[in-house]
Amino acid sequence: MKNSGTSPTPHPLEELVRMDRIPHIWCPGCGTGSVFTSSLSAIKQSGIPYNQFAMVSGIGCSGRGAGYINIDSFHTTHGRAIPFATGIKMARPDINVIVFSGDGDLFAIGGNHFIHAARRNMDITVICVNNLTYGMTGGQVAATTPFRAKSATTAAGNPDSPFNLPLLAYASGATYVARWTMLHARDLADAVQEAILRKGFSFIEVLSPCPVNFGRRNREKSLDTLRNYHENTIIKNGANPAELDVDFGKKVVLGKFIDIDRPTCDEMYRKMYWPQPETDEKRKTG
Amino acid sequence: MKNSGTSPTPHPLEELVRMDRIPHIWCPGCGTGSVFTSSLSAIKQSGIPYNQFAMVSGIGCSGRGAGYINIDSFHTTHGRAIPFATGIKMARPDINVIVFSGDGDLFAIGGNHFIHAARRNMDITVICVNNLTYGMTGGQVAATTPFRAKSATTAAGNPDSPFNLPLLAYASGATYVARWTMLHARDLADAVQEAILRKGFSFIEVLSPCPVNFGRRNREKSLDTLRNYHENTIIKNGANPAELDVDFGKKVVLGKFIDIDRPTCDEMYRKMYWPQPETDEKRKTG
Amino acid sequence: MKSHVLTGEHFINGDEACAEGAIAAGCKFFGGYPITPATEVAEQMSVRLPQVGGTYIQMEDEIAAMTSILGAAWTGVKTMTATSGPGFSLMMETVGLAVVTETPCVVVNVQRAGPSTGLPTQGAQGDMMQARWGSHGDYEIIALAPSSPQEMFDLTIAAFNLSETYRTPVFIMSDEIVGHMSEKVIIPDARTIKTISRTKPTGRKDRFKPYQPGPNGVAPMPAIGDGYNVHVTGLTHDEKGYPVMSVDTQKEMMDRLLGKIRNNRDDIIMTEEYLLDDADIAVVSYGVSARTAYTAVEQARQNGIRMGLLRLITVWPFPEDKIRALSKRVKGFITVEINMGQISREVQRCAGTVPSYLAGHTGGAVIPPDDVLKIAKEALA
Amino acid sequence: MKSHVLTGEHFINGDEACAEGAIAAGCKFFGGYPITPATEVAEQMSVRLPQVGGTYIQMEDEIAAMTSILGAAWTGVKTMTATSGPGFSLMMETVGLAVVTETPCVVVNVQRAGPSTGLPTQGAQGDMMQARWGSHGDYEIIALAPSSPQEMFDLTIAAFNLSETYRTPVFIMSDEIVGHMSEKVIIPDARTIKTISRTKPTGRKDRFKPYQPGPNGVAPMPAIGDGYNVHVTGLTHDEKGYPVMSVDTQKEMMDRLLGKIRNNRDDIIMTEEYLLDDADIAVVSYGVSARTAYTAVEQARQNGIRMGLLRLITVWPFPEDKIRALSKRVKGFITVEINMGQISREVQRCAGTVPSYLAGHTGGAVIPPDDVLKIAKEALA
Amino acid sequence: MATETIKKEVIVTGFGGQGIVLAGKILGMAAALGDKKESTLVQSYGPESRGGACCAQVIISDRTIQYPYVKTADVLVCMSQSAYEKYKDQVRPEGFLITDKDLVNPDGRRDFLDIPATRMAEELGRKMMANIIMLGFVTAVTSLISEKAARDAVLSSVPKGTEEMNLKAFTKGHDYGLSKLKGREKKAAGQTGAIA
Amino acid sequence: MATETIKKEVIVTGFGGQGIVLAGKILGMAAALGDKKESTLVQSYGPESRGGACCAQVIISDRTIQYPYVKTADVLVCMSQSAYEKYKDQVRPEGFLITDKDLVNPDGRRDFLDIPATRMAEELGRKMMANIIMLGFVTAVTSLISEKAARDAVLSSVPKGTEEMNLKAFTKGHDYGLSKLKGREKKAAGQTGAIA
Amino acid sequence: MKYWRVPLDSGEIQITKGVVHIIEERCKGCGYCIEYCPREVLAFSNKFNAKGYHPPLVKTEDCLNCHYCELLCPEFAIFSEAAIG
Amino acid sequence: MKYWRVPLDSGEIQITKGVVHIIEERCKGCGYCIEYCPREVLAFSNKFNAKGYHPPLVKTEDCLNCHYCELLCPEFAIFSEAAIG
Ligand SMILES: Cc1ncc(C[n+]2csc(CCOP(=O)(O)OP(=O)(O)O)c2C)c(N)n1
Ligand SMILES: Cc1ncc(C[n+]2csc(CCOP(=O)(O)OP(=O)(O)O)c2C)c(N)n1
Ligand code: SF4
Ligand code: SF4
Ligand code: SF4
Ligand code: SF4
Ligand code: SF4
Ligand code: SF4
Ligand SMILES: [Mg+2]
Ligand SMILES: [Mg+2]
Repeated sequence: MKNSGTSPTPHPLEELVRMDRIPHIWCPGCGTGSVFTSSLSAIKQSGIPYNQFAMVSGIGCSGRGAGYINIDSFHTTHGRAIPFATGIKMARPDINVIVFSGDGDLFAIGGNHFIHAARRNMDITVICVNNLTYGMTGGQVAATTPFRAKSATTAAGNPDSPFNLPLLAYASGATYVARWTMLHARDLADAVQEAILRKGFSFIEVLSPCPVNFGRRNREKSLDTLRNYHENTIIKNGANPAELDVDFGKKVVLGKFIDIDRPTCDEMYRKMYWPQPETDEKRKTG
Repeated sequence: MKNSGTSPTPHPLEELVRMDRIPHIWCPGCGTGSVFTSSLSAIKQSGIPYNQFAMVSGIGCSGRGAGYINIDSFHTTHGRAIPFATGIKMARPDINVIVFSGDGDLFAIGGNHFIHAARRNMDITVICVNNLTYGMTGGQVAATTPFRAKSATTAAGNPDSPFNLPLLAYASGATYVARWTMLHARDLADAVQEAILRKGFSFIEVLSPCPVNFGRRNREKSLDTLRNYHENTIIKNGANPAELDVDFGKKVVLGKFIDIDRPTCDEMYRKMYWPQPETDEKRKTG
Repeated sequence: MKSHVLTGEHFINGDEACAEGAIAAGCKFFGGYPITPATEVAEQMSVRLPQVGGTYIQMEDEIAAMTSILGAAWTGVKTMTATSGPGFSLMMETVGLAVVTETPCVVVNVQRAGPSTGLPTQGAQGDMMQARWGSHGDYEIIALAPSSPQEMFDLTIAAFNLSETYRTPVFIMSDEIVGHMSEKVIIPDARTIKTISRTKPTGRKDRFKPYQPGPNGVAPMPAIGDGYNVHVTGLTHDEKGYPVMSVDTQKEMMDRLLGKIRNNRDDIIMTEEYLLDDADIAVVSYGVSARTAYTAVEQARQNGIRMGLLRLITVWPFPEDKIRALSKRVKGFITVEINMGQISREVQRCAGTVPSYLAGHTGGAVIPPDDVLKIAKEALA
Repeated sequence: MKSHVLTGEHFINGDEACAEGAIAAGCKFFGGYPITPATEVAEQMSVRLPQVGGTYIQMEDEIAAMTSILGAAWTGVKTMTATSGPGFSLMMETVGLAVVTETPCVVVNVQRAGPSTGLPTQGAQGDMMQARWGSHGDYEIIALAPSSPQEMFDLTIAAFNLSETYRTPVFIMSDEIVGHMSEKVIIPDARTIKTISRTKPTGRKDRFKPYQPGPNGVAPMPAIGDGYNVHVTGLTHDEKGYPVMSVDTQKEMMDRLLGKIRNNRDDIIMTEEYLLDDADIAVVSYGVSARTAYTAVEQARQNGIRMGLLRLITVWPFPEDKIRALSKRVKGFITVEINMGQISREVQRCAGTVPSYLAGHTGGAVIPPDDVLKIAKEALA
Repeated sequence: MATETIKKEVIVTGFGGQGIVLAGKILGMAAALGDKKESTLVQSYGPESRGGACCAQVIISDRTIQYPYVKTADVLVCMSQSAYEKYKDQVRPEGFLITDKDLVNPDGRRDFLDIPATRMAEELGRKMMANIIMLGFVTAVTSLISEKAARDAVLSSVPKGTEEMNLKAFTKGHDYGLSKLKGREKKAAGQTGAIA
Repeated sequence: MATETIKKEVIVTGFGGQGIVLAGKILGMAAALGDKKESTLVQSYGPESRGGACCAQVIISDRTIQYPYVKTADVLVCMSQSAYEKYKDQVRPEGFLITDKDLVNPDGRRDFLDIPATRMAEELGRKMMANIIMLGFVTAVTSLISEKAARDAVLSSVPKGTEEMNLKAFTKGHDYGLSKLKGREKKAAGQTGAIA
Repeated sequence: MKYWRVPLDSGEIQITKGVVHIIEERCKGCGYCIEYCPREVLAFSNKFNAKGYHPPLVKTEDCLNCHYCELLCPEFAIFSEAAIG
Repeated sequence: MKYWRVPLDSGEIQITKGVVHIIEERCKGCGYCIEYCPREVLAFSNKFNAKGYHPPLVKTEDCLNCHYCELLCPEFAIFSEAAIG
């Protein structure tokens, strides 16, 4: 007999999942679940106690992430995960704050918060599930939708060009910038872990299929998308951020692009504004 | 007798100024008036009829610009000059739309609109009066305030780092990016004229003193600031956008950094969505 | 030139009908941002506008969407956006700018159950007071409430006409149920559709004052490029459009702004009455809830209860006089609405000592007619 | 540890007093964005917070400012922001999130004359209805209206206490005049200042439900890091905090949210009465206008008119019962407020057939006492 | 049935992604545009794009329909077990229950008509046309809408390029329905084929 | 003046940037904290940071002040011509008008007291201390606040490091006021020096 | 092509022998685990789960406990453990 | 240092003779024109304008009509024209 298909022990990530909310809402073939799994795995591997984490999401399919992780988790308003996370971080610098949200959430309505948090080097980890569209509302054009791609509001193709997200992150001041696809599950988990363990604003873009609302309109089944991720990507750590456009016609560059040291917002604030040692004490009781 | 100090002919820009609103609200030594004058001069020199222009401002001292120019001009809400300009441009692509506003307006509350308009290569000219602070509300810290500089809300100095605006513009997709100071009045006028005459999203950052609310707190009289503009700047056209931090400790780099061709948002939209020649006709009567 | 109005009978949902109404009204610009359950308005406009030489642009958020339609409106075209609760909240600052700059535009709110993210796919009528009071400061607003896809079509045209007539933003306060409900929608021949466009100025350009009211209290409105060199500001301004920071100018401006709505209430307010003449109970309702109310009235009559319906097609400005008049002859008011008491408070305000009841709930579904009947029976007991 | 409360007598303006009140109440986090005439609250907090081990952060806009204080509130600290009309409008979506997630926080609106940019340096009370209805969907809110710098101090403490007691955002609806007015402010000894902090949960962590109400209808609130693994969402949620897209859950949640305010009105509502017992005319007012009203009452009495004052310290929830009770014995109500009729509509709603007048105007200055007297004379004529 | 107004109420229900709303839409459209009756369609669905519960309610009448919701249906169409469980009591005693044979396992407490619509669609190579097959079936076994109206409505509702395939699917379902009816008629002669 | 409550109303007015509000604030503070009276200060100003019209209104009383605005002042202090033009009629007949000698040219229709405060400040090398000089003058020539209260209020209102300089400015204004009063007393013996 | 992950991981992941567990009711049948298992251990089964999907089955004993399916699966429906012995 | 603009402009701007006009009532006395005139044509006057500022006066006839003061002045208070003759 082959190895059993049914499970005697629980899935190793169950301790980190609100199992009473599974199945999640993500469609069959949706990559969000994969990105989420890699992220949980990184949290587990980091060895940091779970109550020293908080996850914050905005609104969107990916934004449901916060609803499934079994740590303190916040499903906020559309686009506002980062300022919510900023509030947490500045009030409790010892908490590891992870933002898990979508491209629409973080870069359409939420773009301003992103660039400002990066500028301040806010010590949070931002994981962006980039499925090139607004999945949840049915696949309208996003700031990440490729030029000429079809969407629910660009029937004749997207007339605009998308952001190069790593470049934008870098230009805004992010001190850690990486891009993976959900297929690069282990690299992704490693990147998330690295981002958690370091200080500073860390941004990880994760390409991920939305077969239902993006793939369908662009004649791409989810396994086609994954094939793209496999065949038409190339890993170039330290690549020039200016050369990171997502264009599967050429190769899409993956890897860790930026990893620099710069004082974080909370560090500098404490340094410049809490000269008295006693205040650190106070904060704890505060 | 010396040349007369009183004026027999009107000031040559008066045709472009709502003279019934002069004196303007800008303080003695405020650079906004200088930036404004250079901009008007560029409009005049462009040779384009004045009714083919629209100026849009947000809220702030610089945002009052739209209130003084004698063309169709719009003083909108804080941070929203660019989406207002976008509406004008997309509905009337033949109008030259100039956004004249402040660093706080364009890059604090309005940052998201800026990066998206740049991404789309919206065919507008954005002139940012960067006085390193929120002048109008009394000099609070802005996203452009230098690290450690004093402000009304950072008595012990700014703990955060400012944006490198040309880099941000470039990373977002701007196709023309330049930086001058108000002292470089002629270069500035030339840049504005060039930006008006070309197609695409053009961004001109103009360093400008706010002696009252920034200078005062940082022990800098307006003539000190101008001396800085003179002595501690260096013109490097085509400089690497990543090396354009504003730090008068080192030299601040001025010049035209980016000037590339890329289809504009309205061009692409018409190309992809108005295949029928008749629609162009319709638009005119519409 | 061939008409782009889709004359004929269609079986479409309210959102789509709204978009067709906009096209029929001559809308040429839509600034959108997707949100359930209003997304279909944007999607339909993204397809239809290019066909009529118009422009659809999806902005980066609702604030930008709302702002873009103001900019576009000043080029002389009719403009629109559509959203739901969360986006409506975000638009509120810009709504104030639209009011104060007297910029015509139409804003559709396909309401879902709030507050906050709430029940995104389920209907409610919880933003009715927000429509009136959601932006800071005093102002008057026009808001229409369609009860069917056909009315989504008809009232969208009416909204554009009111907006152009009064140079003011007009809200279409729909709801998820009407927005997603499909019914037969009859689109008439384009030539029979009455559309109104803003008055353009005619006099000397150098003496023109963009806020000097015409006979109906509304100033003619030039377009960008017409050579009037207008200045437009959200600051308190005089008739020239120039900012003047004085209490007197504020009063002049506000009197004009409030007056053009208040003094034209008769033209703006649309209501429909059903069996009200002999009614003991006046049911007041609007939007999808009016369908409940209508059914309840029929059932009540079958039960021997003299109930009648006042359906508000225009919700804002609120038809105070109608309620005041009714309060002289009915024994009670029941407001049927999917919220915890919003328009019912207005009814109460105007009802004097006549009791005013609410048939409402917290949202996510329509009010069942039985609820109304039950309240009526109690009221008359 | 030395107290950081500045016990003693100060001559400071309302904005500064508000900041001192926040410090005295134990506020430890302020997310700010400058706007006239509220900027001084932020400026003062930027200086004072580091002195008490707190954090001031200036966010990129008001939406971010408001959102940041919610995030910070969930770390267990007391948080605050301050703004004026335009920023208040922008905060409205997030206010809904605060309400629904039951996140305590204090939002100060130092009102200026709107709508839109309006008269930025001049006072008004035009955002009162917005405070109640500005976010989409149904909700209840608490709003206090200070009439002096001393009350800016006192009511800021009260606002924090109410906010912590009821796990809800509380608004301080001030105005430019009170915000920029300087008067003597007495700050008592820290030990005599009553401050309330949210109840923390105690039971088993694995069985904890963050929205299971305690005796006063309010659930205990854990902090991030306490190990309760809470999930917090703006979607309709059950007591566990989990999203449940159902009409029943919506009703349960809303009943709890509305109930905790409605059922505790007696605890929340603060009013002050002056010469009301024998009054023919009840003047209703709040904030700076109450000072006009008070003066008018004195002048009226000198003129032999029996006028009394009901000053609303709590404006929301509105003290309906008080007005209803008064309507049984007065001949008329005059609401004094710097707007075109906001709270006066609420008075009218509860006044039955007793006439309700407005002594108001379009903003930019206080109401002169004479205006009130004139109306009173007309009302009694 | 002999009320003054003829009013038929239908519930179509299943998972998100099965085309439930489209089926309802075609039903309503056929009634309104083809058969010149009044009809309304309302829908309810969850936040999920796929797999959540989904329900379309159609009322067909010869006079204006005000209240658009169905309390108890004349026809209940179930395309998933969970939908069946949820709605099975919302059908009139004299009404009809129609199910996808492979996806729904009725509890047997009442009569029903079934069709393996999903399996038939898979056989056609178009799993997502199960709804159209079901529609053909419903058209055949009920008197809700006329066949011509139904076909016209299918034509104008499906994406360009897929018309033919969809009509084929419709026919499959319709044929299946007709033969099913025949079988029934045989079983219980005297009952009219049109069941609602 | 013999009303039951003693109430003094003051208007200080000039350009933005002249420190008008600070002068008002010190006045109010001196009354409230030093002289233990009730006082209120309200301000009005425009959007300009510099050069716009600016006005501070102070009421000093021995009982609670409700309505905080001044209709007609007991003391009107004008530091610019435009402010003078705007407010010149808002002073009581028996009240006093005080001006900056170089910046205001009164129309002569009433008596006034003036001091070249700006010029004196320029002489001190601190143009922005004209307001404090004016305050010293006002303290000397009116009975609004006591000198000690005024000096204490100056001390706690001005930026750290500038206390001494400001006190010096105050003294200059105060001395000027005292000598001015003396001159007046000589001219019109019998009138008390304290004018409001 | 199926083995593309192996070179990347082989340095890091010790080649051990594993047993893969499938929690069938959670599976939504995306096929990712099947397609990308470096050892082609998995295949679609014929059975339907309650949601109507075909969960994978284990067709060979070659699982090397690389956990890749575990990380990739969007549904927490599959994971591997070291084989005992 | 005063002449720093000259090299930059000298290529473009024809060296002509100019006359500079000052609209004194508009001046807010920032001194920019005075400080940065490449020919040091200007100086502060002693008189006050109505706003209380000292407008510049023309102290030499060296104006080369470079328009720089015109562009730099924030107040539209100064401009140059070609000298006639
Ligand atoms: C203020 C506001 N505007 C719009 C929406 C509607 N909305 C919900 S999710 C979403 C887009 C989400 O896109 P993305 O972040 O890319 O997530 P995805 O669904 O693609 O994972 C939008 C526009 C909303 N909830 N709130
Ligand atoms: C929504 C909103 N928030 C805040 C303000 C207050 N405000 C007015 S101007 C301004 C800052 C302007 O800064 P900037 O754009 O740099 O212009 P500057 O005054 O420095 O020229 C702010 C915050 C406002 N008017 N509206
Ligand atoms: S709609 Fe797209 S993004 Fe959303 S769950 Fe489905 S596949 Fe994923
Ligand atoms: S405050 Fe600053 S920016 Fe504003 S006008 Fe004065 S100097 Fe210029
Ligand atoms: S762990 Fe999973 S992916 Fe790796 S070999 Fe075993 S079955 Fe394949
Ligand atoms: S990856 Fe998970 S959901 Fe997909 S087929 Fe394998 S077990 Fe099923
Ligand atoms: S134009 Fe002006 S700057 Fe140039 S030389 Fe003449 S005075 Fe000097
Ligand atoms: S630049 Fe203009 S404002 Fe400044 S001193 Fe010269 S003329 Fe006066
Ligand atoms: Mg997305
Ligand atoms: Mg600025």
